[in-house]
Amino acid sequence: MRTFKPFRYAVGAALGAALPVFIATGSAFAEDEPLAAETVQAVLDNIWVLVAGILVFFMQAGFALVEAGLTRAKNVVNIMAKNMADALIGILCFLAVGYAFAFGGDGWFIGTSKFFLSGQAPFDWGSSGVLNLSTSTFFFFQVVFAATAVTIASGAMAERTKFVSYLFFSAVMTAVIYPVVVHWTWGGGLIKRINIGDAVYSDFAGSGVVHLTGGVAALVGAALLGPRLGKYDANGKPRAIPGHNIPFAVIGVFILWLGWFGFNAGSELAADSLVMFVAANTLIAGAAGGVFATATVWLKSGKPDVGMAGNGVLAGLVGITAGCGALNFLGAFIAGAVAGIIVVLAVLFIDRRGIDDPVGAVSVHGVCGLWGLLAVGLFARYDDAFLGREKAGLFYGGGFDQLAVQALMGLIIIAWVGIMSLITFTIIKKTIGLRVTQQEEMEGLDVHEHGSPGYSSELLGMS
Amino acid sequence: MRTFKPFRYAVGAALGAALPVFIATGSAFAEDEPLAAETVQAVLDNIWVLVAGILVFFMQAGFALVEAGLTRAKNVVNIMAKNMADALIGILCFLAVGYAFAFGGDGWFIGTSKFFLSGQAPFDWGSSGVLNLSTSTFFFFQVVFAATAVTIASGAMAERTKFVSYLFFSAVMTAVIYPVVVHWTWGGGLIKRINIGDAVYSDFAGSGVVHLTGGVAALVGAALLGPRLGKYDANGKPRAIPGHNIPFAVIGVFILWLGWFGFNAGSELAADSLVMFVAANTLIAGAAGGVFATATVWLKSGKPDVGMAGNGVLAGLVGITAGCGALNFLGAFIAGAVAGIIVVLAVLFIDRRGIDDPVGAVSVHGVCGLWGLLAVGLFARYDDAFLGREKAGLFYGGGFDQLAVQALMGLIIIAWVGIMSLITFTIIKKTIGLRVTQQEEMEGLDVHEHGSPGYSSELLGMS
Amino acid sequence: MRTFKPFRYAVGAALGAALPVFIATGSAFAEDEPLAAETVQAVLDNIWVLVAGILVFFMQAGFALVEAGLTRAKNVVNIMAKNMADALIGILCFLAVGYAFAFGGDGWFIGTSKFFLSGQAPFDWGSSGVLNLSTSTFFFFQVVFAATAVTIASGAMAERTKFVSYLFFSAVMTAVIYPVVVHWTWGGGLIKRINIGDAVYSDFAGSGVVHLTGGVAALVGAALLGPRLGKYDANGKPRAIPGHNIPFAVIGVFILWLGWFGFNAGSELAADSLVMFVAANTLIAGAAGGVFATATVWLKSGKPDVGMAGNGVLAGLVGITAGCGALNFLGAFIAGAVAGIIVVLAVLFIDRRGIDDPVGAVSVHGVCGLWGLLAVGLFARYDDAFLGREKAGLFYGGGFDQLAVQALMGLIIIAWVGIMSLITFTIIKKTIGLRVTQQEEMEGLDVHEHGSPGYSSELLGMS
Amino acid sequence: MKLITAIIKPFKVDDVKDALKAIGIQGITVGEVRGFGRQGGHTETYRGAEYKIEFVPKIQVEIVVDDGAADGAIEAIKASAVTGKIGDGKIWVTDVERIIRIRTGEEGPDAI
Amino acid sequence: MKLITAIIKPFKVDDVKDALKAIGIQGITVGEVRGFGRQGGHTETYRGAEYKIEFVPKIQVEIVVDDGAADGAIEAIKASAVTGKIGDGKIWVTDVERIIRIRTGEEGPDAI
Amino acid sequence: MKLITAIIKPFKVDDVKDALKAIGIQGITVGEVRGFGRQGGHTETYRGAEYKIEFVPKIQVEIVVDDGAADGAIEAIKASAVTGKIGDGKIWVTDVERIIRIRTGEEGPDAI
Ligand SMILES: Nc1ncnc2c1ncn2[C@@H]1O[C@H](COP(=O)(O)OP(=O)(O)O)[C@@H](O)[C@H]1O
Ligand SMILES: Nc1ncnc2c1ncn2[C@@H]1O[C@H](COP(=O)(O)OP(=O)(O)O)[C@@H](O)[C@H]1O
Ligand SMILES: Nc1ncnc2c1ncn2[C@@H]1O[C@H](COP(=O)(O)OP(=O)(O)O)[C@@H](O)[C@H]1O
Repeated sequence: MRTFKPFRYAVGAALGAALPVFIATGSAFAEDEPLAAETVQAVLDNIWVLVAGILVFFMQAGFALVEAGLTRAKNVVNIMAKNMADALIGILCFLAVGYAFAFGGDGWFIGTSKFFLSGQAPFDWGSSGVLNLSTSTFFFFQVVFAATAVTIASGAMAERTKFVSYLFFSAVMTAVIYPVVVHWTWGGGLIKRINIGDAVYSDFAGSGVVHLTGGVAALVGAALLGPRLGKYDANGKPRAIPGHNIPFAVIGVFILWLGWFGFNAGSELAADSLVMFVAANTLIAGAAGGVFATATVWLKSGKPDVGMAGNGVLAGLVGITAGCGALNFLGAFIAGAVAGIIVVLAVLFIDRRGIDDPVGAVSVHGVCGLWGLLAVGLFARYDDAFLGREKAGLFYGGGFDQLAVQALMGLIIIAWVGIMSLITFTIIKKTIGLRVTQQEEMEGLDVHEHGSPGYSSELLGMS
Repeated sequence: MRTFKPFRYAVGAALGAALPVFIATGSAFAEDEPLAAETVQAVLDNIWVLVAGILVFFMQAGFALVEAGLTRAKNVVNIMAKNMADALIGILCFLAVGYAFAFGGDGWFIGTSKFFLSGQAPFDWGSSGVLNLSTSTFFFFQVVFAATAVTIASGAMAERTKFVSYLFFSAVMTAVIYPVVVHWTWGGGLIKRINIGDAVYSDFAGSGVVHLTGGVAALVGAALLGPRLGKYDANGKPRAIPGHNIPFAVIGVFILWLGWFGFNAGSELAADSLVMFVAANTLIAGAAGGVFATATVWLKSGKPDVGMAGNGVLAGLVGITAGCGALNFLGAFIAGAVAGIIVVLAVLFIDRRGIDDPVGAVSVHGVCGLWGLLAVGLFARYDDAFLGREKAGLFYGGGFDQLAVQALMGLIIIAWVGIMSLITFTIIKKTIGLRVTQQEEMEGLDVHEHGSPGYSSELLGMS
Repeated sequence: MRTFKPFRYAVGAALGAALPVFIATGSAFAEDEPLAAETVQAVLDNIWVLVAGILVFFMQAGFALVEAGLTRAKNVVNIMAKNMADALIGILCFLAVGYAFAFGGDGWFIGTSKFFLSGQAPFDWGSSGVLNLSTSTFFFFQVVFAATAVTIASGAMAERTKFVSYLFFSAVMTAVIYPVVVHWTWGGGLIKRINIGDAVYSDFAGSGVVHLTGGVAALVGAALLGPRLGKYDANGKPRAIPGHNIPFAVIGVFILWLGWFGFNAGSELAADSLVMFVAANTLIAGAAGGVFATATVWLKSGKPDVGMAGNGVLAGLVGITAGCGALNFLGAFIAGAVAGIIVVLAVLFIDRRGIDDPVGAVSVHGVCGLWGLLAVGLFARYDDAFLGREKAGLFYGGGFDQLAVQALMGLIIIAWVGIMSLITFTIIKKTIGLRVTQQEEMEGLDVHEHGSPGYSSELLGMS
Repeated sequence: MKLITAIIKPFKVDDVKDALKAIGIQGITVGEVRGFGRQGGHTETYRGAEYKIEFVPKIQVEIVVDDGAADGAIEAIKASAVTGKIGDGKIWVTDVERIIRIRTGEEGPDAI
Repeated sequence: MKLITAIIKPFKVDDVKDALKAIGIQGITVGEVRGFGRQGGHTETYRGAEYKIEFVPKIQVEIVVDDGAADGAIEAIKASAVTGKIGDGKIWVTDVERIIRIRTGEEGPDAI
Repeated sequence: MKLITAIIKPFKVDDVKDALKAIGIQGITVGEVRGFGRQGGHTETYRGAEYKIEFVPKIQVEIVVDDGAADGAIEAIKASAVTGKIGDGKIWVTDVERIIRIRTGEEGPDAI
């Protein structure tokens, strides 16, 4: 339906002619023709996916707050700058080539058309080739996902990575590494060639595509960087480096949860009855993750650490992301609860292994991302995640096929992202360098990399 | 409408067969059949209520920020932990039994079926039994309301309550106390048996159900706990204990206001023309509350306290919550303005009576919740709040009936919640104890209850 | 579609009669009549614009955070109070008279009816006279725009303006100055009388109406106030006064960007295929603005200042606001990129000229607002912004007409807002005074104007 | 004249101030410090890991008094700052050669 | 050598630093403190209730100088920190027995 | 007894504490200060404009020790706080006439 702003009528009159409407949209219809319900449904599909995409976009603020809260004050500008910059770069890189690599055709490995969205009608319903979504809608939704995937690594690499090096990595991640994984799953690549028995790989909203991908890159980055100064004592025992602003971290978790409703429920890519079900699953799994992580850390350390509770919520959300359409409420609860337990153990394990991940990104996104994939194989009940059959999960009598294909694809993602990240970070390390100097790290990245501190006190700050 | 992800087509082809679509949804239709506009409307109803529910969910962050901002730095982790934990627990308890108690049948007192949502088709439009809403949609919307109701008390009980005791209370609140009140009003319980003349009790979005309920529990909790150390001097004169982060409090108010649009306008439980009207009323009443609270505190103390202005906004919002569909713009303005004045007086009054409510929760939610119920009796103009007649308000010639039934139900809620909270808190007090030790309170709950402070300074924090 | 809450049925039964539904809405239909797809579309139009308006509302929190972050801790309560108060006042003033001046008829200068929304059916679809929007919907969307326009000035005038004087200005701005500009463009006033050749002035979402207007008022205010104490040294060289909380500023930028999707895409005032295109353009332009501003400040000062990067994002968003429907993706990229460069140069230029604008509001909203208007003249490709023709932009062969009419209207807005602001601020200055005393400014506005500091440390704060 | 420096527990600062005011002391300067001593620190946990805090928050109180007033001031601080629990802190006294009131330029006891 | 301690108004810190630099002082240590004195505190309001702030923010300046330089330094501080309004603060002087530069181990006047 | 005051680089505080503990010092008070000295400040940029920070963060360490323990303490601080780079800081010593433990009222060396 073409719409006019109020003055439009008047302008038409003033110019003495009804101005023709030039733009042709999929839903355009002549005034006399009755509007088809299908058209309204198409509008609604696109509106919903847009709103969901807007929620996903807002996750950037959530990541920034969680990462800032769990790190030190002297690096808060750097964390903020990285979270903003990777979104900016991610948007532009994905627009330029990432979208094309992901959705430009159905070769098994990589897409090869639609660079810069060229030749894509931006308005028409269905012009993206995906259901009723217009190119604009689908691009919007996909690009905010890309921005999410890249930002995961920033937390694990916090407080010691050179800013410019991180920018370079962000570009590679959103231009190549991530889009290829997308292509394999949602772009119709690898997924079509890999099936075990009846079982087709299923990752509804991206436990694997987004979170495992982000988590593996985070792991490689953190490992190559080495731990922050002072993180391990002389005997290699990890020491706590408390975050400087816990309220930031908790508000960040709430914002991420908010965004996750868009992330998961929007991934239906249409407005239908699965959307609300997915949202309810997302709510339940997040709550279960939080409760079980709190209980786990409470039992292990005697205190209900709220940062860990927040990690638990995020773990639960990551754990349900693949199966948010396939698992029933009970399955969502279990997937979330298990993720909540796993994440605490993983954080403590990784810490002890000499990998310094200040915010637990590897555990939350990497470990629980993999868990999310497997959870589909275990608990898949419905066929809302494009599984091809009901009750595909092991516990619903579906046998091991689904579990196996989930694990297989998980391994492939780990291999691809691991190798590509390793190459990227190694090139960076050999050329511009990956890590700031010892002095910069001790005095804080904010002043050295960005010019001034995040918290200026007027009193003695100026001259 | 069933939808497919892009690769789906390919998968179907790869597997050599169009995969059947297993899930039956209320809106499912064969491809050849034309789509009915009624179906699209059902989708739209559910999408809107979901979006509204997502906004309500986000109110958790708002509560956390308001409460954190108006209390001291040494307890900020505890406030955050309570706000997160009560949401987590609330979601699970409401899922398990709360929803059943609220909506499981229409006995006058309590629902008795639908525990764990068992036997409820999650997808189909209208499967919740409420208009077009699917079980998933309606559950989502109701459970985020429950999380809101429970979180109100945490502010009034801030800075001195044992964490584990608060968790216990949260569970009882969301499992029993709150669901019963819901059942009486929105679940079709008591409300059907209580009418005065023509007048049926009306609480569109929950001035009574949510806010009065939360406020009464907050009052009982704060009274049983006693004031914070140092809150009253030797002569019992209240002393100010300034909040540690006013920007947090103000941003929290904005987030709550944002969520309130979902809270009130989503309570229509459908997408129709009342929704926007309710949103406009919500905007107007909040603004009026803020302006009149600012003016009141300015006149009384000589300074425009911004925390109180924020309380005023919230008071205005609480004040319009019951009548957001029944009052016209003028009524909304008056309801909000009066709430803004009331809240300031109530805060000062309660403070002087020896009840220590650090954030004004009792005044905002309890006192103005009751006012919101009465405002319907005074100013109801439209029959959008299921009143059964237009112009039911006293000032529109509707006589005293509506006012009386509103007051009656308000008193019943106060009695129920008051008694139940008293029992719950007393049991807690006699068993695990309600309050932290004096040393813990002085040194801060963060370190003692949660292990570490909310704001760590690197310099001298580690060893 | 009239909807009932669950108990409603029961109530009806209890009272022994189906209660008649009193309210007549545009979409009301008898139960037997089939629902028209046009009606559902109307509901959808209104729901979308409401959701967009809710997002715009949330920009208040974004402005508050950006402004608080870039100023000093001693004035943080004041900044918060101004951001809250101008919204409160703006809502009420626009309700009372602003809406009427903007949309009450089509005289060339100012509207003259609809004061207090009197006589406007609040519910019916299309009752606002604008497409399918009900009065409630359209009012909601317009009033949150007004609140945005007024809040722009608070940043430029930060840290030295008397609170009561700012309130007075806010009232004049939302009651008169801004509504007149709206009337000229979206209200069908001046715009109908001004056209150059075929070219009709186009400002889709308000680069001119909102941002240029806010920016010019900000400039006049900042100039009349004079710089903050200590901003310039004895030789008139500007000195840096670092903001006290950079994370606040960055989160504020993310919130503003979030809101901007509502701001721009909601300005279609309908749910159609342009909406998603506009959102995609908004995303691209913001990203381009951020990247190019970062690069510019990096080149000029050697450091990637994150506050400036944030300004760049906002500049990009302002730059695409007028042309978000008319420019294609490439155009959006260019408009944003150029705005990102402009804003850095403008901030440095204005700083050197003795105008003290602590947050860069004049540069972001004023300078880039004008750029946004001109960008339409240069790059207009589509006729989605009610241009009356495709390819109106200079670079698409449209000649200079469009550019000229854009510039002309920009100048008119500058003149009107400049003169009106000058008059308003001068009256304030001569009567109640515009600026706080030197002591108040040095010790902070928080304690002096609002009673207590924004950040209280318990230790030595109380007695 | 003497400079009396006291390290006390933070929540005692009001009591000490009141006690000093009560005996006629008209000027006090306080600052936030952290102390390490017999009291030892305490263990905190963060994300499930323990760590030790050795420096605990204290308040440093400084007053310059006339020689004759020193003993009274010390007694007042002792009496008001004591809890009897480890970590109550120290008072130490150093000699002050000159003291000047900036506002007036007055020197010596008059400047206190 | 002498340790000169000055309690000054916060916004005077740059002036004092410049004045000390001007007379050749090469090292200054400053800290944030709060003071109670003749200036009294002020009343604040929070949520409509009044409360009294008795400790006002001050800056403590510490410089160690050679005996001969003490008077000049005191004069410089006095001149640059004065506003003539109550609360300008104090300067007090104590004797320093040793001073060492950590970097080099130098002692005495050379270490200043 | 002596009061030893040291101005050190912030990241050296743990080393100094450990060194002092190692030689049997049982009480330390530390505070955050800012220092101006030979080290000079540094230039920061904000929104594209440069500005100079002249005061750099330092930690002030104060310990009261028995006369005989002073030299050892000074040596310990010197050894643990030195980096050899400009800005390592100073140590100065003043005489303490009395010291009292608030908890017990003990005076003199016993109170340390
Ligand atoms: N020798 C000392 N020099 C400087 N400060 C000290 C010294 N001993 C103790 N303090 C300060 O006094 C505080 C209390 O001392 P502590 O030994 O813990 O308890 P107590 O004084 O009750 O024996 C310490 O935290 C420290 O700040
Ligand atoms: N006897 C004192 N001992 C320590 N500090 C003092 C003393 N008297 C004043 N001060 C400090 O000096 C500051 C200014 O003193 P005050 O009496 O208010 O003003 P003035 O110095 O102008 O008479 C106080 O806030 C306090 O920090
Ligand atoms: N004369 C002094 N009086 C007080 N503090 C001083 C003095 N000289 C230096 N300081 C403190 O010592 C710190 C280091 O001194 P600086 O001259 O920069 O280096 P170094 O001690 O290596 O020569 C300074 O930042 C300051 O805090």
